[in-house]
Amino acid sequence: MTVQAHPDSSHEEHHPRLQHHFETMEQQHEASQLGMWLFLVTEILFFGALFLAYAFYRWLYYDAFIAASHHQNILLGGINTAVLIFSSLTVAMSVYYSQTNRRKGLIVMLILTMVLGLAFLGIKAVEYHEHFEHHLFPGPNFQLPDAPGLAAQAQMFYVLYFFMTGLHAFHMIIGLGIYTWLLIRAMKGEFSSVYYAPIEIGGLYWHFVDIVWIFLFPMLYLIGRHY
Amino acid sequence: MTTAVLDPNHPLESPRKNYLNREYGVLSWLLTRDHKRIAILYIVSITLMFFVGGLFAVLMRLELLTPQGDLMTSDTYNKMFTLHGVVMIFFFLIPGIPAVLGNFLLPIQIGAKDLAFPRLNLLSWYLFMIGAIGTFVVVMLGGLDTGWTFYTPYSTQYSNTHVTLVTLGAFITGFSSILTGLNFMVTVHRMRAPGLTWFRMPLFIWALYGTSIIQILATPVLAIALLLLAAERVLRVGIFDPSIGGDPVLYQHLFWFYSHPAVYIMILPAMGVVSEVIAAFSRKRVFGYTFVAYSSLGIALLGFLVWAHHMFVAGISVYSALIFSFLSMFVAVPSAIKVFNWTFTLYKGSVSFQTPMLYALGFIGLFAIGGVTGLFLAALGLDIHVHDTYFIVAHFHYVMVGGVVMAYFAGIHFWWPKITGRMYPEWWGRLAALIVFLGFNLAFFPQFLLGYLGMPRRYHVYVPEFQVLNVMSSAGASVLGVGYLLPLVYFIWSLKFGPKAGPNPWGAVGLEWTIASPPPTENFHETPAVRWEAYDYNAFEEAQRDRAGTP
Amino acid sequence: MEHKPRTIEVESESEHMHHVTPPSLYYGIFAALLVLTAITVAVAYVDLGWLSTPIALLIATIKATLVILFFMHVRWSTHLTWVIVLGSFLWLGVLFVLTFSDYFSRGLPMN
Amino acid sequence: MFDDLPLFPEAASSVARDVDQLYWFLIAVTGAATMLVIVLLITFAIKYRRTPDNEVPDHEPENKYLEYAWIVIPFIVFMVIYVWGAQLYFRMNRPPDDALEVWATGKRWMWKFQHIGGQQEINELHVPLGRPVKLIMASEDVIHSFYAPAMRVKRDVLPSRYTTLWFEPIKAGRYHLFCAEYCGTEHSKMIGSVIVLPEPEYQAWLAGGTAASPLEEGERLYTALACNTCHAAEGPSARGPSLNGLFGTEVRLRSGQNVIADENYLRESILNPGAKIVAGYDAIMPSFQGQVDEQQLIYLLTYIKSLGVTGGAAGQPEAGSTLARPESGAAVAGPAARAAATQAPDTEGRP
Ligand code: HEA
Ligand code: HEA
Ligand code: HEC
Ligand code: CUA
Ligand SMILES: [Cu+2]
Repeated sequence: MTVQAHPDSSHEEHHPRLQHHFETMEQQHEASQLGMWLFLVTEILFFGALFLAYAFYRWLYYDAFIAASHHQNILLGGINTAVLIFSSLTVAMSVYYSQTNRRKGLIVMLILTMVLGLAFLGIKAVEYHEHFEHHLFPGPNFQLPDAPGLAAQAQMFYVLYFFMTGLHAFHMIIGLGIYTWLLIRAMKGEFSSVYYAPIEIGGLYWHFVDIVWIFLFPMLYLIGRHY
Repeated sequence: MTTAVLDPNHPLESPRKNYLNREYGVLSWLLTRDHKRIAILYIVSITLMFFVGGLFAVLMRLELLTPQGDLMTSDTYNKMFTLHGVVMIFFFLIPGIPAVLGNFLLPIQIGAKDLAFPRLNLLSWYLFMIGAIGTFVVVMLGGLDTGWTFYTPYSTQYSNTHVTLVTLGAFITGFSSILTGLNFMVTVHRMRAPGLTWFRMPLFIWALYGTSIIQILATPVLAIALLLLAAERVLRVGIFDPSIGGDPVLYQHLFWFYSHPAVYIMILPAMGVVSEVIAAFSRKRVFGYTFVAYSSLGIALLGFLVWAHHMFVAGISVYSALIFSFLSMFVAVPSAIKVFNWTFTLYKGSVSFQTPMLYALGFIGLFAIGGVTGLFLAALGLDIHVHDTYFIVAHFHYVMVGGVVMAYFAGIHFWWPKITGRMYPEWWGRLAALIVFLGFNLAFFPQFLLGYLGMPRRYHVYVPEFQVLNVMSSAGASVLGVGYLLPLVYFIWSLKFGPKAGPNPWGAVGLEWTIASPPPTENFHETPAVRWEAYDYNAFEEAQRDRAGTP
Repeated sequence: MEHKPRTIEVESESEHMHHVTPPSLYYGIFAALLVLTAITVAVAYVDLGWLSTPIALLIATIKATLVILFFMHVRWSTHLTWVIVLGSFLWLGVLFVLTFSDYFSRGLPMN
Repeated sequence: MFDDLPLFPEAASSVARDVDQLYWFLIAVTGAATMLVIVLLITFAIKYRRTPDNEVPDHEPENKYLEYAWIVIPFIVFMVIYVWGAQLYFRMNRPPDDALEVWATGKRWMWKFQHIGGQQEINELHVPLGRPVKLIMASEDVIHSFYAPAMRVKRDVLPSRYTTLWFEPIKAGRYHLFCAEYCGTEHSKMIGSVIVLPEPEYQAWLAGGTAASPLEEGERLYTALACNTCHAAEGPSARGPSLNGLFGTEVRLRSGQNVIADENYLRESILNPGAKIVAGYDAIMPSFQGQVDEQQLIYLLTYIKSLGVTGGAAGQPEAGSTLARPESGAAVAGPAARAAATQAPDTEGRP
């Protein structure tokens, strides 16, 4: 392994993955890591603005939001939370396996992650289907039979619900795309303990999407529901 | 512009290969990852956008010559100012200095071979172009009439123009902006040359760094606001819709959370350019370097705390207005720091008056006027009267046209020899600078008077007593237009006929002046070491002599 | 370029910047996250009055912090990463606080 | 020459002079600062222009004290500006208790005004000289903005709730009224006049013609829309809370919050009843969104505000403003009745 050479020596042999404008692998790795973090900053504010809208309307239309959230399926939401947490574990392990040069482990973890991601989307689709059946999709057909007086503002809840979970699901789909690409490269054996930045920053992205859900779950399913 | 450069029959007679003549063919440009070539791509597209936006302005000013609104229908006029605003802001001024000058210079000024993510950089340009082309398509399809602010519920429920398309275009362009900022920030953090500590960096880099912070933190909020808007328009129900209890003012909060900081996305790089130019043409370190550097960060961060000063009469709470007005006063302080420090840079300097310097001096004066009128607006009791009148229009053209565009011109003239290897004709340059300055003031000073008199903005017809001032303004705009066309002509002329420029035509300090004009593709043959403080003329000259002496 | 498994110790010597987190820690965090999820669901069925929302959000914040610190390795990252992470949440806070400064003070008396 | 080139707007309201004072102050202070900068720039530029013996100047050390000076001094100036502007704004946002209330509705592209005595006007607003006027405004469609430059007042008119604005005319005459928030095709033609009349002429104008009194209209609507089936006009009823004496009091909501029952609360209760539920009641009230327009809302609100006021309103927290209403109403009750048969006043304004 070339890494055995002194790491901060600039005379290090050129790794094939070192781009021309960087001096060392170290510098390249740090740059992509920093880049990903900055991207996540934009994501935080992206979702954050939606959270603001949610917080605002929830504060304004408290009763309606409570009534609306009673139509959420805690079981499915809870399972999905567990699924995502599990996928975060596999992602973390994929970083570990690439750091320790264990290709098989890496590939297994990447596949597991994708399977879990798909499971999440599947369950989400079931939930969406339920909502459509119950006329909870915002628009002219929206109904809230148990509290018709609250229907208008409950619709606000569902606009936010579909927007937030939809955007989240969209991020999952992008994540699946990224993981497919990582998987292909991993199978080609491109990653090693010297070069695993793509695995790591892909992982950062996935964890972030997971964190968004960690907040969405209580906000959209749980709070204020006590039976 | 590129064609002349590209033309294989007229290569720039540079002794060596440089980034311009290294490869030929359209694809070598469209697929390039060289930050310098990407900068050229931006120059071309942004210049185009500027003249398109300018064309809309000219048509508006023609219409406003008479009070009756007889040149075009009111719908057409409404589309004019909307497209003028959208094109100028999202497609010219926000990308302007960072994407052109920043792209070209940032890696060179910090001694790097390229930006950290060259492919991302190219992607930014493509995203920008997608947004721009989308906007052109909208123009073809019949335009947009919401004003550049897209206020709901007009934009979501009433306008029957192509709001969805434009918001999506602006959304995509927003990502271009985010990625540029991200790229710059990583580059500054991770790729500075040895010896280039933070407080040895040129002030332009500080300014771009501040700009990047804003781009990263603010743009996503606009993105989400526009997405919500588009969704509401498509689904016909959304979170700003009053009929389900939505609050249109919430949209304004989200919009201005971005759009106020966005005005600093425009002005900060401009201030960076001016710092460079003032230093170069006074042959002096910028007075109070550290204060100027920190004030860039100060503007970037404080700029986030003032957004609701655009909403003083929109129905926000009185107490909230008090807070935002208070914070608006804070954000003016770092600007004041800069203005005074630039002024004192001239003190005991060695001042020469080439074109870039003329623009820079013009910038300081006009920005000061534009800036202090910002204080008028931030003063609550007064804003009630002047909000949404031509006073606002005058204020923001003073800071944006008198400020940012002036600085953009200063920068383009300053670095033109570096970018193209050619000098522009100095005499014409000075003449154009003079025309621009005079035309500008004639065009926009009367608007302050109009505004205080009470002429609302976005008015197609107006009451007759405002006519004289409007005619003055239109006359000024024509002069201004001539002033802008001149550089276009002589820059293109200079590509072929301009005298060749040496590596350091102005005798300025900075890494970009140590390499050939135009620079080679890899910028530096070997990583430079920086041994001088920013703008330290003596140490810089010594270092250059050393380098020449030890081949 | 043989990819042989190595021990963590050897790795952390050669790659001094990059921390390799032992899997046991990952498993621990995973378990903690699941437990916290269970708690937050359970708490949702108890009437805690006005406390229910803060508690749910507190648990979510703890979970997010665990993910950020350990799964995302911020615990072992540079100061710059800390600044970026904290800064972004701070800025989100600015958005919230100043926007609500409008809405919360709408009804205040003007005397 | 001076006739077609006005340089300063007329000052026709009590705050106009104060606004202008602030304006002149700002011009003086910022003008001085800007002039200082420009003069220094020009002086330095000429004095230290490049000469052969001044090619590269000496290194000039930084001067901390100078830096602090131009941080602190402008800041102090800014704070003065802030305090001045804030005080003015505060005053301009607090209508006097005895202000004459006028309802205003923005609609693409016209202004409608509803006087308390029943007079309606379009694109013209008649107000008495020397008496504070308070506009309660809402929009039927998009956001508009009521702007009377001579009064130095402006306020956005929203589709989602009422906003208010007040001014006290001090000079009789006819002044511009503009819509200052872009609202579509004819935004620039959504203009009109504010006409300030001395009290006698104003009274005469009031007598000139009127529609039905808003109070009566409101009462009629209240029964027509069957509000009274749930909210009996007198005393409590089983299904909905009594609205007697409601206006201006504090209402306790089911969510535990307390809100003041002002115009916006009443409006929301009718259009979006689910938004705020009164403690002890269920959300059974249907929404009247789309069934009542802005004009009818004005009638309903006028009626609801009057409920319970007649019998001993002295104890009400908003006594000042509630008492003012019957007074001004009384002043026009006669003429209103007299002119009931005459034409609607819309004919005055353009359609
Ligand atoms: C480049 C763009 C730019 C810049 C830099 C600024 C700078 C500032 N702007 Fe401006 N502004 C706009 C672009 C910009 N603005 C635009 C586009 C709009 C309209 C948007 C729309 O509605 O379409 C707008 C509107 C706008 C409003 C809303 C008005 C309204 O709609 O009612 C306000 C209100 O506070 C405001 C304030 C300020 C302030 C306080 C600054 C400060 O940052 C200025 C600070 C600078 C100085 C103060 C000058 C230098 C200092 C000195 C010379 C020191 C000496 C001075 C003294 C001691 C007094 N601006
Ligand atoms: C970067 C920003 C920028 C720039 C550079 C400009 C430049 C100019 N603007 Fe712009 N303006 C805005 C940003 C900008 N503006 C914004 C954001 C608004 C608000 C929009 C809204 O309300 O939504 C606005 C609104 C606005 C109005 C108010 C409209 C209204 O409210 O009704 C007016 C009116 O005079 C105006 C005039 C001008 C003029 C005369 C120029 C001049 O400086 C332009 C000079 C340039 C030229 C004259 C081009 C030269 C070219 C030719 C002459 C030939 C063209 C020919 C070919 C293409 C072949 N602008
Ligand atoms: C089906 C019965 C019903 C009808 C019809 C009805 N309301 Fe109500 N209204 C209620 C109930 C129940 C409440 C209390 C719960 C709530 O706030 O929604 C209420 C609350 C109100 C309130 C707030 C009262 C308070 O004490 O704060 C107002 C104002 C109001 N209604 C006005 C009207 C008007 C005006 C109409 C007719 C246009 C009307 N209502 C028609 C049932 C009704
Ligand atoms: Cu109504 Cu503009
Ligand atoms: Cu602003």
